[in-house]
Amino acid sequence: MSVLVDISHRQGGFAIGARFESAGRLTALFGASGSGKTTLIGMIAGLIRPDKGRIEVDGRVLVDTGAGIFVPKHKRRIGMVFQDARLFPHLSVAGNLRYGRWFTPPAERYADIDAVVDLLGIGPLMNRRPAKLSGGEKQRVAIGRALLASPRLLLMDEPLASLDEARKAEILPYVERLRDEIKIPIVYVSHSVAEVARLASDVVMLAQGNVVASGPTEAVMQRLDLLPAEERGEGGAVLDTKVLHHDENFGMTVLGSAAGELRVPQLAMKTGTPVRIRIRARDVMIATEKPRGLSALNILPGTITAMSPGEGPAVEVGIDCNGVTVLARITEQSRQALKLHLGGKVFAVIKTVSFDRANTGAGLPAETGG
Amino acid sequence: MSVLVDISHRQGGFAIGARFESAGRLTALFGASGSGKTTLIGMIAGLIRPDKGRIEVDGRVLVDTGAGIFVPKHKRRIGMVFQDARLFPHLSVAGNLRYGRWFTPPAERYADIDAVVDLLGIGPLMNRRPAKLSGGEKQRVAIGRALLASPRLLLMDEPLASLDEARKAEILPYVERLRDEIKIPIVYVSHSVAEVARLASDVVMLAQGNVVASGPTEAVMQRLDLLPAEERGEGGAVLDTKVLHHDENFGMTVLGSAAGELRVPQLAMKTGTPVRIRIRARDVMIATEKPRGLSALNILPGTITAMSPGEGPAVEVGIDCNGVTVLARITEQSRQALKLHLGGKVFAVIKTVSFDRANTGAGLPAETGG
Amino acid sequence: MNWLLDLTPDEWNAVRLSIKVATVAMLASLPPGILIALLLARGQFWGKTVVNGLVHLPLILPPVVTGYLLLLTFGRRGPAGAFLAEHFGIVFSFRWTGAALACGVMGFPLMVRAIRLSIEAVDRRMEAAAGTLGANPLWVFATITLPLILPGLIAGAILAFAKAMGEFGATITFVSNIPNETQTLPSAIYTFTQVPGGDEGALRLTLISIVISMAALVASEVLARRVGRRLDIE
Amino acid sequence: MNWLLDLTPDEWNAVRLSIKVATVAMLASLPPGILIALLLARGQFWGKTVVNGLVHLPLILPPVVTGYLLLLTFGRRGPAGAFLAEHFGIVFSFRWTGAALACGVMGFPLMVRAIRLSIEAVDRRMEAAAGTLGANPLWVFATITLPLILPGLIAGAILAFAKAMGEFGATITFVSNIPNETQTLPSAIYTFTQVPGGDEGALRLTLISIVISMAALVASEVLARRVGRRLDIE
Amino acid sequence: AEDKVVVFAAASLKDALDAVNKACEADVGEAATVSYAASSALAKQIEGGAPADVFISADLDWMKYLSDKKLTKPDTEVKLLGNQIVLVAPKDSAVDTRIEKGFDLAKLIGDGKLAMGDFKAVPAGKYGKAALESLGVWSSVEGKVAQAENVRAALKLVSTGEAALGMVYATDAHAEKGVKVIGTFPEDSHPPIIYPVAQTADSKDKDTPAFLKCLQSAKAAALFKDQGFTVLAPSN
Ligand SMILES: Nc1ncnc2c1ncn2[C@@H]1O[C@H](COP(=O)(O)OP(=O)(O)OP(=O)(O)O)[C@@H](O)[C@H]1O
Ligand SMILES: Nc1ncnc2c1ncn2[C@@H]1O[C@H](COP(=O)(O)OP(=O)(O)OP(=O)(O)O)[C@@H](O)[C@H]1O
Ligand SMILES: [Mg+2]
Ligand SMILES: [Mg+2]
Repeated sequence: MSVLVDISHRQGGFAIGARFESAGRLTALFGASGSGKTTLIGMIAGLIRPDKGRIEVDGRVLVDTGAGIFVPKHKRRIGMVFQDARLFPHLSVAGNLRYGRWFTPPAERYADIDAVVDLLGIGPLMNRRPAKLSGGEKQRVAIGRALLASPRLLLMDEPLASLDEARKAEILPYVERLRDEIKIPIVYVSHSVAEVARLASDVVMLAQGNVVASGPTEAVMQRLDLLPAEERGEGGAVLDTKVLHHDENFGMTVLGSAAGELRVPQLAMKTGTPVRIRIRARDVMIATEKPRGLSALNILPGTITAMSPGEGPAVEVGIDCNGVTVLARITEQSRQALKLHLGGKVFAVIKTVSFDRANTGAGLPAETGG
Repeated sequence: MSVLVDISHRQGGFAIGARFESAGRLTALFGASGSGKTTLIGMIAGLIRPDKGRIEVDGRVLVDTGAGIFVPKHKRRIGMVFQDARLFPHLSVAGNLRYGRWFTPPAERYADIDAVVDLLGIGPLMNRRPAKLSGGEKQRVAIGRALLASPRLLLMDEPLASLDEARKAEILPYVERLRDEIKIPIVYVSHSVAEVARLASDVVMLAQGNVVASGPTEAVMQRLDLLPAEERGEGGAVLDTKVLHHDENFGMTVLGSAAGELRVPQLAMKTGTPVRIRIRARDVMIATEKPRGLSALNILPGTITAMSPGEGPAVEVGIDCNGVTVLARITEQSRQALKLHLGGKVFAVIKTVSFDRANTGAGLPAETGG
Repeated sequence: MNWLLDLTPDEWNAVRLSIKVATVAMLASLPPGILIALLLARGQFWGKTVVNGLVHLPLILPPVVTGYLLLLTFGRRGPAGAFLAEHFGIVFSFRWTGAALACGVMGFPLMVRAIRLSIEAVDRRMEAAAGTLGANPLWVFATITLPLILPGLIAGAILAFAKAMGEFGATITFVSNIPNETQTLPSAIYTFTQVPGGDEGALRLTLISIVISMAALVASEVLARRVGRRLDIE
Repeated sequence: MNWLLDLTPDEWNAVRLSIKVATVAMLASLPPGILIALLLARGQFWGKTVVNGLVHLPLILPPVVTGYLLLLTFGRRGPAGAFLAEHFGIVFSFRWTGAALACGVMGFPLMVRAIRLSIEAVDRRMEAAAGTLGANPLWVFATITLPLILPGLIAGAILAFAKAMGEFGATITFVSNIPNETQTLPSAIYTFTQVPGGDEGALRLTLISIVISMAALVASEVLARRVGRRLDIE
Repeated sequence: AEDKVVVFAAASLKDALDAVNKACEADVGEAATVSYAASSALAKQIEGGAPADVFISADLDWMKYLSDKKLTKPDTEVKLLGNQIVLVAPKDSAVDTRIEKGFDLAKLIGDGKLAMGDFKAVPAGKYGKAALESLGVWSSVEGKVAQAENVRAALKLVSTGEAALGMVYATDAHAEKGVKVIGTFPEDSHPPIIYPVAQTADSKDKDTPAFLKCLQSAKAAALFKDQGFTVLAPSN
């Protein structure tokens, strides 16, 4: 699966010139408000005809202005969850959900209506009209509608923005299942680092219509300088780990990674399952001696390989823990107090409870992810 | 300033029966998707006529079904930022912004158009039609439009949901300034604990149409059990502090609170300014002996006053630090390993970098806030 | 009531015929009406102005002129009339079908306008959304556009029906006034108005015509409201 | 061209008069048209069906009957006519104002329908939003509803204008066919069709009528498109 | 129109009356204003207070309608013109016959239609029906009659070939190139065809008598005859 976009386009005073290629399972489009995310996926969906350029999905040329190719939207089989839900006002929720099924060859229908309805918690709404739904309910139905058309590529335009955390946490695993079990490739627009880090195999970062960075999530997320100042603490290392065993007593799961063992709140996954975790830079403390009498359970020994001033009083410290880089964000005062220097031996200290659900996702099997 | 709501209402299969009173500067309406938040503020704005009940704002009776009182929406001077921006399609951005001014007596116009435009970063959009805006741009214009009508009470329905963190961080201080400088009372719908904790003087928590808790933010935020499981780590203590001095060397500010001194990233506030900070439970570690060689700078001594099992492996530990309760969220394994017990003397350990902008807001002056 | 319904057989036939003619005129002009309305609302083609003008012609021309033009075109010796009669066996001249044609033509601009207005009000983003779900333009039209313009369709249809109930000038000029075949209510009313003392008869038939049209009107309103409620505008 | 424009003074007067009558009819029926359309689209009142029926009446009735009813009501000896003449000095009978009245009445259902359809398509949540910004219902109507229904208003107005340009039956029945006063183009055309050899004259006037109406139609389309572009549907 | 004589005249008189009006301009002082419409409409308008000075009807019934209501000045009423009913066929038709009692009109019509004015409402239709009745052929052709709104419309039906035959005024048939006249119905087969004229009761214009006088003058008679009318009023 691959998406290739190489277009340039003007709309009004806004010029977009984006080139990226992603072979990822879930490619996140990340960027500030007005940076052109919606415009870009509109082009992939066939809603906007770029002035110039080429779009390919899985080797199929959808747009090639040079050759005069423009596959109409209904022939692309690309599902779209719009930023504004755009439900059909004359159809009930059930009618909206079923709409796309008519146009899917039965053999290619992979989405099951009951499962989707269950998951999205929209069972009680089935006979309602869209006008009688709350904002979040609308968005959930819109996700269901796009899914049930069983598209070959799913575009999601900030699908979770209007949902509360509880609902987000419920839906995120399903997005992961789409990605990993149904193996439907997804292009996911978001401005949440947490979502991106958790879900994406690849990230494309947009600023004012231009691609400023793109590549595997691990790589892009480590470049804290690219993140907006407010989000830097959210960035950090993304580790691919495996479930080693469960500690039923304390309700924890022990993950194995190159950096060492990590104890996280229990995951409902079998031993050996790959798990991806994000370690927020701001959740990592540095200790020069192995801490004692401290509630933090994860203590990884390592060597300082990088130090760079961050925003304000912060310093970003890269710690190589047996080949894996963990990022820590501490104050300049602490750096001086602890006399940290490149090559120094230290311990990265991480609380178990920092691995909440937002940071722990189903891992991407080894052969993919960039 | 006070808002009193005591209504019961049915729409379709959904029944709402809410009673709360808030004398707060900024009252947050907090609840899951579909819990009735939009419906409730619709009633305050005069968009929905409750079946039964009474609504008062600042002593003025807006609705009293018993007495047959229903003040029409245009006479309420209650501004509203809708969940879906609802810009007027036939007016330019400038036209939308100026719309409310026509109806405001000049003497009561407190909002300045240039300032608002600057703040929201919508200067370059002034001549655009709403159809040509991105999702986030629309929402910003909607906020500006409501503000510029200079309302006596501002209702905001998830105004920041479709904005990126950078933009959120830019707009939040303005909401604070509205609250503190212009002293316009605000009812703020949100499902983000961070936003609520930062902004709200009072919180009303809704679940399935019913008020499950309401009161000053400090009190409600400590009740982690009321938060959705995914958000519990986000909850925690809300401390009202004062700027003691600035540490220009390290770019930090030292805050004084009853619990002791706290070092946080530098704030652009004068000495003596009240500051409100949230200490997320998940950001607090517990140490039984004073840690050494650790990068965390804030170490508060205290006594364990409460312990309750949280979600999964987590235990929530309340630590009384000189009369102020700080909440920590640790694992059961740590609790056992550290042999924590009620009455035990411990240290609460908090990193300076956990106080990012989302946690640090302008404090509410002492005489208000519940 | 007795006085009202005490009609001669010819008058009863006129009532029946009028309903038939108006119904057929309305139904038969719906498909071309929708098509032309679509073309005018969405199309970008050379000659759109001409099509638009042609559609409005029956409104602009005195009905007698329209009737005469119909006679020249669809009459026995008219080009279209001869062609249709020869190849499809469709004959308009002096037949109720001709009355329906005349009524349909006269109501056409009203119908097209109503439908066109509704089409122009449709949120095209809904159609785009349907497209991404795999619906080709025809399906999009059938499942999204058509349901959304239903209120306009109903309004257009009722206008055409009402117009057909009152149409007289073009009809009588085209297919004349043959009892049981082309004598619609308006023709019968006209006859009454042309004789001294015919007022009472004219009044009676007029009342009947009003009752029928009002019934249709009320039905259309109920229908439109039901459709509207389904659409839940707020 | 020369042949087309080689008109007698009376015919020129008919052209001028028709334009005047159609314009006045259109403009004068706009305010009540908007009002009634609002009432029908939004109102919930007893007797709505009756109002709706009354509005449609001119469509349902043969024009001759409408004209006759106008004569009975607004004629010199009619109750409304006598009242208006006495108290306001407004005289319809056998004046061009009467022709305008007849044309306005005949076009009224068309105009109301178009406007009503547009009103029903307005997103009422926009109006609610304007309300929260302090606009009272009247202002909301003027600043939100009215601009949003502009395309419908234009459509309604042009329908009324076109209808007025073609209206004949009610006009000639109500105000007769007096050259320079009430002889509009359709009446003049009618007169031509009533005499042997009048066809050429009728054709000439018909063409002129078409040209005028088409010009109005094109103007309305351009206007509507400009308004529509301002609204940016998509 | 204030100072002018206002004439309400049956529409079929237009050509002739326009010519007469012009010819009389000098006698009357100025040309009259003539409003042409159906006799029924004109009569009702006069009843409704129309500012007409003179009414010229296409039949006696509508004149009587007004005089019964005392809306005309009885002493001014004159039978002005006469006309004839003829049988016409499309120009290329091969039909030929003599119009006489019991002639086989039904056969001549064949599958086609006989176009005539509405026989209840239009004067020409009434006269035509009376003629066919007195010739004893009405019942055999009644089902084949296509009634038109007026004589001109009936004539159109014939000239376009829609109707096989038609019954119209001689004055109309006379100038229509698309039809040929097959025969004239005998004068005695129908009530006399009369166009009466009268001054209205409300008439105030001082020139009206002059206009009426001129209508009945010899030069008017000549113009009427040009159009195929018979002149009934004695020329004075
Ligand atoms: N139809 C249009 N005509 C002109 N400019 C437009 C149009 N639509 C969007 N824009 C502009 O293009 C830019 C990119 O818009 P886009 O909707 O792609 O942003 P986005 O990244 O999705 O932002 P958000 O996160 O706020 O939804 C914005 O500056 C917007 O103002
Ligand atoms: N017009 C209506 N008729 C019937 N039920 C409705 C209507 N509008 C909303 N509801 C229902 O009422 C409940 C509350 O809706 P409301 O919009 O107030 O939720 P909310 O708390 O704002 O949710 P969200 O965060 O998703 O916007 C929902 O269950 C919704 O389905
Ligand atoms: Mg967007
Ligand atoms: Mg809501």
